[in-house]
Amino acid sequence: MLAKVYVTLKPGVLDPQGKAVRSSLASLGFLGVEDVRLGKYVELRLAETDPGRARAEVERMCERLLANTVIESYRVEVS
Amino acid sequence: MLAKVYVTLKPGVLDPQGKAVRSSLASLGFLGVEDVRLGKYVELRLAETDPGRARAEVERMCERLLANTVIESYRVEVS
Amino acid sequence: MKREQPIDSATIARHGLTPEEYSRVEAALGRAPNLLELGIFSVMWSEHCSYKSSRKLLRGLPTSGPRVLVGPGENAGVVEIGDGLAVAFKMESHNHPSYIEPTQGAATGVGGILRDVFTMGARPVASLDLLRFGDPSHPKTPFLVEGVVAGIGGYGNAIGVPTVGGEVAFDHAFDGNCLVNAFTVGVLRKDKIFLGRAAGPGNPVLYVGARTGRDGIHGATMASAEFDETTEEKRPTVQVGDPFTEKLLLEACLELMQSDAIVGIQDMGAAGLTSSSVEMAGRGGAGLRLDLDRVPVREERMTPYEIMLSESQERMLIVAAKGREAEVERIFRKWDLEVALVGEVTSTGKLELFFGGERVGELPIGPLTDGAPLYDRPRHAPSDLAERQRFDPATLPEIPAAEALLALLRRPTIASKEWVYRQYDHEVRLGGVVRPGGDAALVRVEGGKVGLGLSAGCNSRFCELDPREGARHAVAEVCRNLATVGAEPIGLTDCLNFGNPERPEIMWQLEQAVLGLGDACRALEVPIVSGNVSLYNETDGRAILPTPAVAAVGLVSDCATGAHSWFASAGDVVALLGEPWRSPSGPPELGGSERQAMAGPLRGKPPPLDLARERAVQRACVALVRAGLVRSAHDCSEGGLGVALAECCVMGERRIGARVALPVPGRPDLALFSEEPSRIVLSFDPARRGEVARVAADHGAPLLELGEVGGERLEIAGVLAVEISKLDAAWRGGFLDVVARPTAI
Amino acid sequence: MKVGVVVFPGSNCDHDAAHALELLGHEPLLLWHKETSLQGVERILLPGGFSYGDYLRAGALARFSPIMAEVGRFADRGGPVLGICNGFQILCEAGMLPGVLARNASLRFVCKHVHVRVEAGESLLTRGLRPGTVLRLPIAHADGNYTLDDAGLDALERSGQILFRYCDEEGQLSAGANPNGAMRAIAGVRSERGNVVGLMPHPERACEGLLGATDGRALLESFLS
Ligand SMILES: Nc1ncnc2c1ncn2[C@@H]1O[C@H](COP(=O)(O)OP(=O)(O)O)[C@@H](O)[C@H]1O
Ligand SMILES: [Mg+2]
Repeated sequence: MLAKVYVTLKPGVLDPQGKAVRSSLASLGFLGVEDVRLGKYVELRLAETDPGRARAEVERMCERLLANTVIESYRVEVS
Repeated sequence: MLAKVYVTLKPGVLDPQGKAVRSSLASLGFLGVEDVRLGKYVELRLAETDPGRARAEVERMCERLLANTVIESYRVEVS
Repeated sequence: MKREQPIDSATIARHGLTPEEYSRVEAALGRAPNLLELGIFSVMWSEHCSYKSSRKLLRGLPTSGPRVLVGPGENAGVVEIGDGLAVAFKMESHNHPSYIEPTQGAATGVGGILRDVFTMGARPVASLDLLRFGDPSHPKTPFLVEGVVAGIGGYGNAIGVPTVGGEVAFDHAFDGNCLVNAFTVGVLRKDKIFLGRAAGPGNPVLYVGARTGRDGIHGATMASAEFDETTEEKRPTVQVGDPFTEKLLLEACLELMQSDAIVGIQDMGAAGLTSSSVEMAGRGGAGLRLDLDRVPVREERMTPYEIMLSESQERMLIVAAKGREAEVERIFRKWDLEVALVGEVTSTGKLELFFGGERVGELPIGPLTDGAPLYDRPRHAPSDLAERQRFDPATLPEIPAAEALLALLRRPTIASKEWVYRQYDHEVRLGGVVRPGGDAALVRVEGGKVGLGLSAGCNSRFCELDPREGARHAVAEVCRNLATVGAEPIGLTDCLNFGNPERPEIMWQLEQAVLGLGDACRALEVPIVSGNVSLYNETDGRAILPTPAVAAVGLVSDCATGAHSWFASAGDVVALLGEPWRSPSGPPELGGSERQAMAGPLRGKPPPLDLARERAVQRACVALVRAGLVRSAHDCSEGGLGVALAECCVMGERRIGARVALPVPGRPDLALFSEEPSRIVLSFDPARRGEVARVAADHGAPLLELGEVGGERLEIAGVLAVEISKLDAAWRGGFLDVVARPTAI
Repeated sequence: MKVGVVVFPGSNCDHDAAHALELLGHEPLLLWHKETSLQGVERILLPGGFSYGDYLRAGALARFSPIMAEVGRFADRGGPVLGICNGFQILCEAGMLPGVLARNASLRFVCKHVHVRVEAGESLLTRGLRPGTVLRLPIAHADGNYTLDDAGLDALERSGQILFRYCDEEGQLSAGANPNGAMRAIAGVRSERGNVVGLMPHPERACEGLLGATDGRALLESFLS
């Protein structure tokens, strides 16, 4: 199975990268960008074939390693 | 509108971070992970309200800045 | 005044104020506070800002001297180094945030100490980091080590201030509470020192730097509260550091400081806008009026409470001279930073806060600062101390000396810290004359020959067994480290890391440690010019080992004469400055040593420190190094003489062996590893023998020839002979044992 | 000679580069990134550091600084441009040099002295140095892993655009001597025309005996001759 994980900063947590990217985009003439948030995107190829079990497993990976749950939240998709 | 951009390494480009994550996962006991690829996930809030124009605009941003097309490819979703 | 619902006792407790303290708040105001005012009192009266448990004790420290320009009380201490120049330095803790989120916690710790230094008008030139982690085998330890080091490097490297040294030690007492103490030193002109003072009614108050978000609200009270299972809930209080913005802030501040537009300036550290405004007003004997609507914010609908208590990073508060606002604005705009006129200095002696056209808070400055509670907390020695101080080294199981040596070299506290300092840019700014790896760093001051010796340390185990003696050792060791690069100590900063001061045993430790710092500083004639106190370092009622960390700054008039720590040349004489063992016949001291920790629980007493002897050894070493008479100098600390000799063989880029003979008293597997102070291993050209002996004698320091550099082994006659490749493998591998585990992304 | 040292927000080796240039008897001129005039400089140096915090990708945001358009035109006219560390990353991001500097294979920042072998003599940076010469230079970076596709790498080899490779003290290539995983151990390259050069090591940190390394002088002297 393929699992996709999206890791984003929790709302309210400062995103220095997003801020810098936004102002660079503005100076490139992309003026209509109101906000930019940068996160991580992780693709995992799993041996597991059951979607339910795969999701549960990936969620455990997120808690333990893939996301820093102090400041980040995550979302998992399996297919 | 909200645009989501997924930036990933092109196939064939080495991904040391993905490799490291995989081996960390393995040593945490997640043995069924066959491959891990790490990418970036960017969320942009746009003033633009037309999906077509928004997508075109974000694609230009990707070409110019958000991805380094020598080694990365990108995918855009607007909603 | 804006009123809200009355404050209940749960709210008071949540703000960390006792009922008595709350009555004092009411008395100070002459009425009940509103929530905003309560929040302000709560952070200003927190242990972190008010030093309420430690202030009385700290008064006993020696803080003055002929070179001291600014002592404790300002953002950093300032000491003169000649040629119209001075150095500003300080050390600060970021223990609690680092335990919760190691990377960001450590990063913002570095960011904070950098601001403390450049707010004085100094350009930061070097940083040190002193770290304590739990047992290497504790599941959380590798995660914390990895994160903290990444955080310190990530911030320091990006901003371009070299991290040139530090200390890392491990002990299970830190399992639930690591220590991250960051030190920075900067260089400034002695006639261009900026202070955190608000003065001159009518002068404008400007906010500069990053926007204010909701991060870290109540971080200052968190730093003063013990950890327990509810710690998880406090997590959103972690702040994210932005070294890029701080770099801009640094350059903008230094650019503005070229002019005389600034009356006072202070960084917004713990307790953010509250502590910076209140402290500046307090020092200047003034009042302040702030319009909180004008504060640049990052989030929508932020309340005055949130704005005043936010601990967003990379922000400063400036009191400018009236009419100079435009200049300030121009410079900060140039650097793409926020700048906003947020208020003015008044003569009311009050902090007056306005929001949405309403007066939302009004507090007298005096009670917030000088009038903060001061406690003379009860203290007494732990009842089992005498019992724990009893220890007979002979009870340690005997093992072959070579085996003990290899095992000790591999212990993470002793092993090479290369894994750590390779991740720090220690060369940027072209100052690195003696780089990490030896006892002290030596950093050239731009534009001349003058160099700064830098070292930080503390033996926490010694302090647990006898806090007064332990603190004396800490001062002696950092100054001894400076001596090995020829630097004479000119000033010290401390960071007092202890448990809950409401427990009499902890309060006693704190008192004893402060006394010890004072003893040693007086004897070695070095003032303490700045410092920081971090209390409540405990988890579930278990305190850390008391750790009065110190960092020393030393001066070298010509840094071309610095020595390295390691043996370099076959045929050189190996000698010991100081006495190999205090008592040549009796049992060696092993209390608090790594040798003891390797075999069993912490017991006994730290080895006694004779400060007169210490001083003689240090002065002799400084003279030898400065005269270029010695090729290497390495002090004996953790692991004692045995480990020091082995390190001399393997620390350099080219390993080299040595053959020595020692008058070992009793069991070599003990004596070789006793951690007695006042000893420095030297190597020098045999042609210099006479001169070296004369300099040592002139300073009243014992000197004993031990043998000769050369060969592929370390041989201690009749005791051990080990291949240097084996020593090297153990010493270089020890730290990797800790960190070779899963890494978070 | 008047040498422009570009100061991006977040540059932190600008000052060190200027110091080294002065030491070698030249006249550094700090050029603020928002400027659009090169003020008549004869050489341009993009220094190391963390321009724009290295956010998104190292060098990615700096390449859009106003001054970079001028730097591009200067290079098009054949003007000599040197990028050191972050400067190298910026030149690659800007497409003025081939390749990408990806995250170190160790995933960690690394600061140490390494050895590099001169691959091509007579370049802007290696005049007077014979191929095979081994130099000892400091590195300090998190993103120095030179990456390019095989065809691109082969082309670089053929046209002699590879200036330096990481090696051991004897000049031998090995995995252990490659500090960041760079493909084919590449530490520095030049543009096709040869007037734009970039390298990860810091020659400006290796110009004084007191600081423990002097091999950087030859490179800077070559660039300035
Ligand atoms: N946290 C750290 N950061 C940077 N350098 C460190 C750190 N810890 C140790 N070092 C460096 O490693 C070397 C050895 O440290 P240590 O074993 O504590 O020295 P000593 O035995 O003199 O106390 C020193 O150069 C020191 O500065
Ligand atoms: Mg030492």
